[in-house]
Amino acid sequence: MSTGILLQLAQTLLAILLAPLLMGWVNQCRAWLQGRSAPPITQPYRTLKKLFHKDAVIAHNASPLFRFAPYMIFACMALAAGIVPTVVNDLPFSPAADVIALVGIFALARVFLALAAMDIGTSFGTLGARREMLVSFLAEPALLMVFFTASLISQSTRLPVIVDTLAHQEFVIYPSLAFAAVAFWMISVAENARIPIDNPSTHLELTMIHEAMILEYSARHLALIEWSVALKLFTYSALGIALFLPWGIAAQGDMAALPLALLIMIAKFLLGGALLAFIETISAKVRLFRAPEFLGTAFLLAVLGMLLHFLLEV
Amino acid sequence: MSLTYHLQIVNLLAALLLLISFAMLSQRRIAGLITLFAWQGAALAASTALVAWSTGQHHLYYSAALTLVLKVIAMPWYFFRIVKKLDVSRDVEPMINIPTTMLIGIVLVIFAFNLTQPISEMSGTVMRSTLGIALATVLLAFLMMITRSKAIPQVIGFLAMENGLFFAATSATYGMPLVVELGVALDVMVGVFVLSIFFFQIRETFDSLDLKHMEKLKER
Amino acid sequence: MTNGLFSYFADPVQWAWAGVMFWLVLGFASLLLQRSPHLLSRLVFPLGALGALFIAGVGVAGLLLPASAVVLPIGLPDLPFHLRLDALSAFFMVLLGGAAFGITVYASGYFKSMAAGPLALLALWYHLFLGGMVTVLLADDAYAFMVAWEVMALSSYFLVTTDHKVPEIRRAGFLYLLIAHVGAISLLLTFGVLQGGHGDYTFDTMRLAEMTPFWASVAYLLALFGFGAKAGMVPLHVWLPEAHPAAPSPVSALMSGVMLKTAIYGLLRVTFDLLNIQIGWWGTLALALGLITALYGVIFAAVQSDMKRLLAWSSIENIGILLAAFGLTLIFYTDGKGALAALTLTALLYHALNHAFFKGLLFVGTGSVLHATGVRHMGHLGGLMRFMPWTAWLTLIGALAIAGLPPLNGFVSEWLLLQAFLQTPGLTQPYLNMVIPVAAATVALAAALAAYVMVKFFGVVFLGQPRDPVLHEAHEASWPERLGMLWLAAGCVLLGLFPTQVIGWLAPVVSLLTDQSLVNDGNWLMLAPISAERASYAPLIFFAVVATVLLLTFIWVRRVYHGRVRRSDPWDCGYPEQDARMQDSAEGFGQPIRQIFEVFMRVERETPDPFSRTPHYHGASLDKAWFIFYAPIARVTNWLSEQAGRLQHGRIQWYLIYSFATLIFLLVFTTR
Amino acid sequence: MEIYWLLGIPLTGGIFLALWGCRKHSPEINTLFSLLTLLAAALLTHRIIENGPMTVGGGWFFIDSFNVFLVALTAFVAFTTALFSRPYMRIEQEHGKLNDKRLRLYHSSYQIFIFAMLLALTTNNMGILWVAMEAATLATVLLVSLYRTPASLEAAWKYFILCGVGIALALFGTILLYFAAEKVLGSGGTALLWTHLNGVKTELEPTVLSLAFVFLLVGYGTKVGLAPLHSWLPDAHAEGPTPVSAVLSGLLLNVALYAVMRSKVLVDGALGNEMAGNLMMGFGLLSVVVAAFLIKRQTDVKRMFAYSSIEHMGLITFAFGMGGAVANFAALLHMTMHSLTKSAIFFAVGHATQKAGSQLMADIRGLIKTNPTIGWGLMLGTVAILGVPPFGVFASEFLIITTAMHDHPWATPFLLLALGVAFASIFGKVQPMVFGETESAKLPYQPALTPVFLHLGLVLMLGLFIPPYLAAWYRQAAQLLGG
Repeated sequence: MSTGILLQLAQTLLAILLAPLLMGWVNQCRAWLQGRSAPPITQPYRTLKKLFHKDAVIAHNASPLFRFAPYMIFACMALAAGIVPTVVNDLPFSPAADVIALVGIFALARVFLALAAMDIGTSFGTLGARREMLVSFLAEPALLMVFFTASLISQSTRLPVIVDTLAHQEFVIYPSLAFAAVAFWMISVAENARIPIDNPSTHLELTMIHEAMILEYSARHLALIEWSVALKLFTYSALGIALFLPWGIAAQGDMAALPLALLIMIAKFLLGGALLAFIETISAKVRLFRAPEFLGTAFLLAVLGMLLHFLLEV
Repeated sequence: MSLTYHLQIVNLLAALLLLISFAMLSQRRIAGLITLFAWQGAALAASTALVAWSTGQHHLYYSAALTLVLKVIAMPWYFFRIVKKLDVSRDVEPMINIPTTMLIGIVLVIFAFNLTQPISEMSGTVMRSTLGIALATVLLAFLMMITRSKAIPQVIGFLAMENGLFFAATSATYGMPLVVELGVALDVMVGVFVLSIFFFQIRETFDSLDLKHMEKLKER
Repeated sequence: MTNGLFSYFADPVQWAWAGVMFWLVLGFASLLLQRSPHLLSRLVFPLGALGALFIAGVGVAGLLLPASAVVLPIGLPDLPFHLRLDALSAFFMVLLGGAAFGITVYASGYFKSMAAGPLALLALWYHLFLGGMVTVLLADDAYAFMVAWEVMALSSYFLVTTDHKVPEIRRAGFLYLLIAHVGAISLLLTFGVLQGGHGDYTFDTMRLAEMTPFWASVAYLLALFGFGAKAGMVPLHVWLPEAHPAAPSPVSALMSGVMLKTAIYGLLRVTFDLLNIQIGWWGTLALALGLITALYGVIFAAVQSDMKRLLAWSSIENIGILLAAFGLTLIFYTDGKGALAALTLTALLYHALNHAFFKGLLFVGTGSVLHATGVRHMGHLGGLMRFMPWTAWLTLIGALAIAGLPPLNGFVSEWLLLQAFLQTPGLTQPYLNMVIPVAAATVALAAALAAYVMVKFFGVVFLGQPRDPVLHEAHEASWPERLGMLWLAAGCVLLGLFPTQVIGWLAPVVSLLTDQSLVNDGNWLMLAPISAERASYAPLIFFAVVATVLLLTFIWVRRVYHGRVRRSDPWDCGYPEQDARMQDSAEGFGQPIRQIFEVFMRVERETPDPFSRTPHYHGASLDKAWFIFYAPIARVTNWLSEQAGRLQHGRIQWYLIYSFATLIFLLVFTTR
Repeated sequence: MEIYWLLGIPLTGGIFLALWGCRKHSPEINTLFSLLTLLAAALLTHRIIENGPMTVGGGWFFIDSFNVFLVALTAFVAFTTALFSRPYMRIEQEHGKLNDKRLRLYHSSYQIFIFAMLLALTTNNMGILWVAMEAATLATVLLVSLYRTPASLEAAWKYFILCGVGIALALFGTILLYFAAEKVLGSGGTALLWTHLNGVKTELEPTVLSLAFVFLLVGYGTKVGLAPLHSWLPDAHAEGPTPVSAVLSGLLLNVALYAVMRSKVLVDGALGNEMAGNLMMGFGLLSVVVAAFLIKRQTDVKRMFAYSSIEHMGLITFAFGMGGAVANFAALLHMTMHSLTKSAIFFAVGHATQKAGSQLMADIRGLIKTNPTIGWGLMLGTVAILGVPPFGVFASEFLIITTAMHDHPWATPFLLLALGVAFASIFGKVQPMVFGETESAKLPYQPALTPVFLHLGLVLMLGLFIPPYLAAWYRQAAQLLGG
């Protein structure tokens, strides 16, 4: 148990620390693919450092909620990162929250971000909040459906069990999971404010969603938010890996597999990041009003996957 | 043997009653109507008296007398007075024209006879078809009330109806218990009295006894 | 072990009745106190609150003790009032008492400023309302039930029309009472079917009555109609968004939070207790209706711009979720899956309890806003968090809870419900296997939309800049109001953090209805309804982790870096002038939803022409159900009454013809 | 003995008031006589409670549990109405709508009317019953036209003619009854005595009795106000003075229905089939539905409540038609509740209209502001008559509807429809009268509200608790009617 706790803490810390690195890696790949000279992979860390050292500038009418939100969001993301098995599978926290609770955590963070965005009462803040909620109210159930498909297969909503079934039972091909995977991809793109739904690297008023919400933040608050964004990306990637290519995650309690698992994990992340960058590069941002259609498709695919499960796999 | 004579006479009177009802149905003038009403009363009284004599139901004599006094003398006279006072001489064209009314009347008579046929079969009294005739008279009077569009004819129709009932009571059942008959007579008398008050009220409010003035109360 | 503690409650049902009597006495006493408004607000309402607490206590006792019954000397000659307190009634009494306590405490502060005369009447109706609801829960025969049911409706009608000077409020009250009455008649018919004949209306005989499936279904459908009308099931919901906002806020809180649950109670009572056969398609029907209701309600909640209407619509959504849970319970139950039925029923009861607390909290929160600003339209509110922090933070808890966010209570019941949906592979009918996960998707969608709605509600009302200068004078809620809200908020938090204990208390109810109770496979802080392997949720750990991380981060940031803060104007991409009118209006925030779901609505827009000096925009999204279901009914009724009116056209000859025709017809008819 | 008091007091009262003329105190005297009548009724009731049904005066009068409670009810409502009419008619006189002559007429015929109804209730002779019914009509005709306005005259005329015709048909029915009876009982006085008839009802000739019942039903049904024979009722109730409307709605209809029921018992006995019951159910249902839809178009408040009387009479007739212990019990209960509630409503409405100087509902607004007691009286009365508990009307409707659902499910959709429409129409029209703003002044005088709240209090009490002896009556009566 104590080792369990240690592993848990270790993995969580690892996730928190490595998350900006993944962000940096994705940006680097993007730059390469777009033929730009890439920023160093550690760029995100520098940004965070810089931000933490600055003085916070806050609007006059900011309420305590505004200053409380970043910490809350960060905490939520940390918990999420702690729950998703990345290296090891046996985590004491994981009983605390299964996949449904995981969706709940993301929702909690999102709601706080949106509220904070509305707090100052600027035109962009509210606009961003509205768009974020618009994206989420379709993405959230879709994500839930993806999870449902997985948990219907594995008879459980607990991630460790799911990973166990998928990785350590004999290998079966699940068509439903294919649909779920596509849906999951679209969802995570939307949730992490990437192209084609949102573009993290612009401040074009008319198109931005995520950036519009955090316009008023600065210094350490901004840093925390940026960090939790990175963390969110990391968590989603970890989720995708855990659900769709879980092989290599160390099974419950065999320490021997750990180093290998670590390596495999890093490889997966590198691949995943590159893939994300690639897709982002080749695709163009859709108009905002198309976003619901995009996510509706994701929702449909997820539900379809679940139905397929009932048709083919039961 | 004599019974048959009475029987025939009563039947004759019954037929007369029916005939008069038809006549009333076709009568346009109010004065004529009142006269006919008086005659009907007379026929009724006669038949009642005859039944009383033939069956020895003595209390029927009273009702015969009552009929004579009320329906042959008092009321017609009273109506004539009212008509004179309020000078309402002619009735307007009835709601349904006379021939149609007659046809309907005939249908009604047949219906009434059919209806009372099974009952008359078992009737223990001397009369067989009188009940049918009584019912026919009632229905014809009803029809008349429907077709007339002035107050007085309607009331006369009402009283003619009463006549039919009386005839039923006397001829078909040898008369109701006396108390009842007295009560009925009292009611009729009071009714006529109330009516006459009405005539004057209506007259002074609408200065006419035409019922078409009295169609204000309705759902709009 | 707690049995010993409550053993000196000789007979809970009598205590409950005593509580009701206490309320009635209080109500009529308040009529005598007309002269002194202070006593009314400072004495009567707190006493009423104590009564509520007492009722809640009795409910707890009823959960722990065996069912007890009593027969009162009032009622019909052959049918005195039968009262009975079993686990089901007891649970709903806990719900009622718990929510009503907070709301009534709040009310004692809320009605301070009211004139004496109206206040006395209001106090009377208020306590009659409470008493009526408890009696509904206690009633054990049809007559007592109906009397209590209608007393509840009538008193709440008079509460809704407290401010009867306003025509809209009168209209709302009328609509409410009308639909309530029609529903009540259909309940009468239900009992007519259930009764054993020869005028025996006690529930005991109904329980014994043997029914053919046909008549049982008739009874069920009538009950579904009657209770659905009270609960606000689509399409019988039209009164709800009118009536709940019209009432004074504590009353809205009671109606939304508690009264709607009495309908759910009745549905459970009739379906699982009185009817002794259940049929599968009943469940499917209820499930479908529930899902439609939930989605419909939340969509319309998203496009409202009046804060109380928004909450009312969200109540419809929650009722929909409850109905769906009810349907699913029926499906599992009729399929012989007792354990799963128990799970779903637990979710249902849990959600009912939660809704009582957070909806009550939100409604009283809007009440304080209304008092402070006198504005109900969200387009004129905003930025109140700075003027009334207590109200704001407490309402935030309610908002997060109703949005189904962990670790608050709303999430627990949703979690349980979704778990239940995931268990469908156990079902025997294949088509249900497939349909039900899709239903789960709908529930998830509704939940996500609820989050949208709550962000809109809280953000527009409490955050941002005040949209109206008068808001700067907004004052914080009075102490009794704060206490009431505090109680309800505490309920939301505790119900969220200790689900295992709550489920333990629900066990007797569940086993009463489904002959099975939910076994918690986890330990005291881990909720694992089916098995720890399948699913688990430990809100305490969850909360602890979030809290620690939050604290650690905070301390770390403060320690390692300086905490300097500079205040300035908002940046907002450097736009020069900032104006409160530049924020999203309530309509604006709902616009995307309206765009997506326009099919359900009749949208009325008047957009300003580009050259007008004083541009004015007005947009309203009307409920299409009204035009689809109710307008035709009204038209048909009018037409019929016109036809009937023609009978009565004043000519006496025609009247005579009627009599004549009737006579002839009958003569022909009888002699044949 | 009490029976003679019961009948003698109102008769003498009528004659006395006619001769005494309209002095200063005639309203009080009117009230006094009504009070005495009530006392006599109370004594009689007590007697009946003591030693059961009895025939008095050589079998001319017959009191059993069925009519004794109607007697008590009639006497009671007559008394409260007299109480109400005292200030009400005074005001009417001050407004110059009435002169002394008419007030004298009013008072004397009020007493006569009461006498006629009591006679109809207590007599044992079907013939006398008819006579009394006719007398009641005649007594009220002139009351309806008391104001001598064109409208009131028209109403009175229609009332007279239609009810006259109806009652004439009833007489024919009675004759047929006698015709059938004399074969069994022999001709003479006893052949029309209900007790005797009831004794031999199984031997009576079925064909004749079925024919007789049609005439009796159409005849007395006209006075009950069953659709489609109801046309006179709204006019008569709306145009007469409010106290008269109250007694017409509250009492006369009951008496007429009583007559129908007396004959139904005989016919059921003779035919041994459901014919009578089915006819009554049909009429009742039709009346309920038609009345409900007619209520919807009313603008005149008294007219509206007149239609509501038709609706409730239809409901009662329907219940009697269903027969059986529960239904009859419910119907009797509903008779009581309806007359108490409806008269109370008319009292409240009377004051309201008097204040507004108009019977149009559009002219009556915000009563609760101008006179809270009247406002609440009207509101609660309306709620009660609409069958909302805890008022007693609900108790009977509860029994009726549930029984209907159990025994005759086909009828319930109509009931549901009609009750819903009636509720919507009446409540939707009353609500703005009671609630809302108004600029009209307060009522200048103290209205007689004791009757209103006395009645409503009774109705409320009976909704929650029916005294055992009352219940016992109802049960016996229900038995008597073939329960």
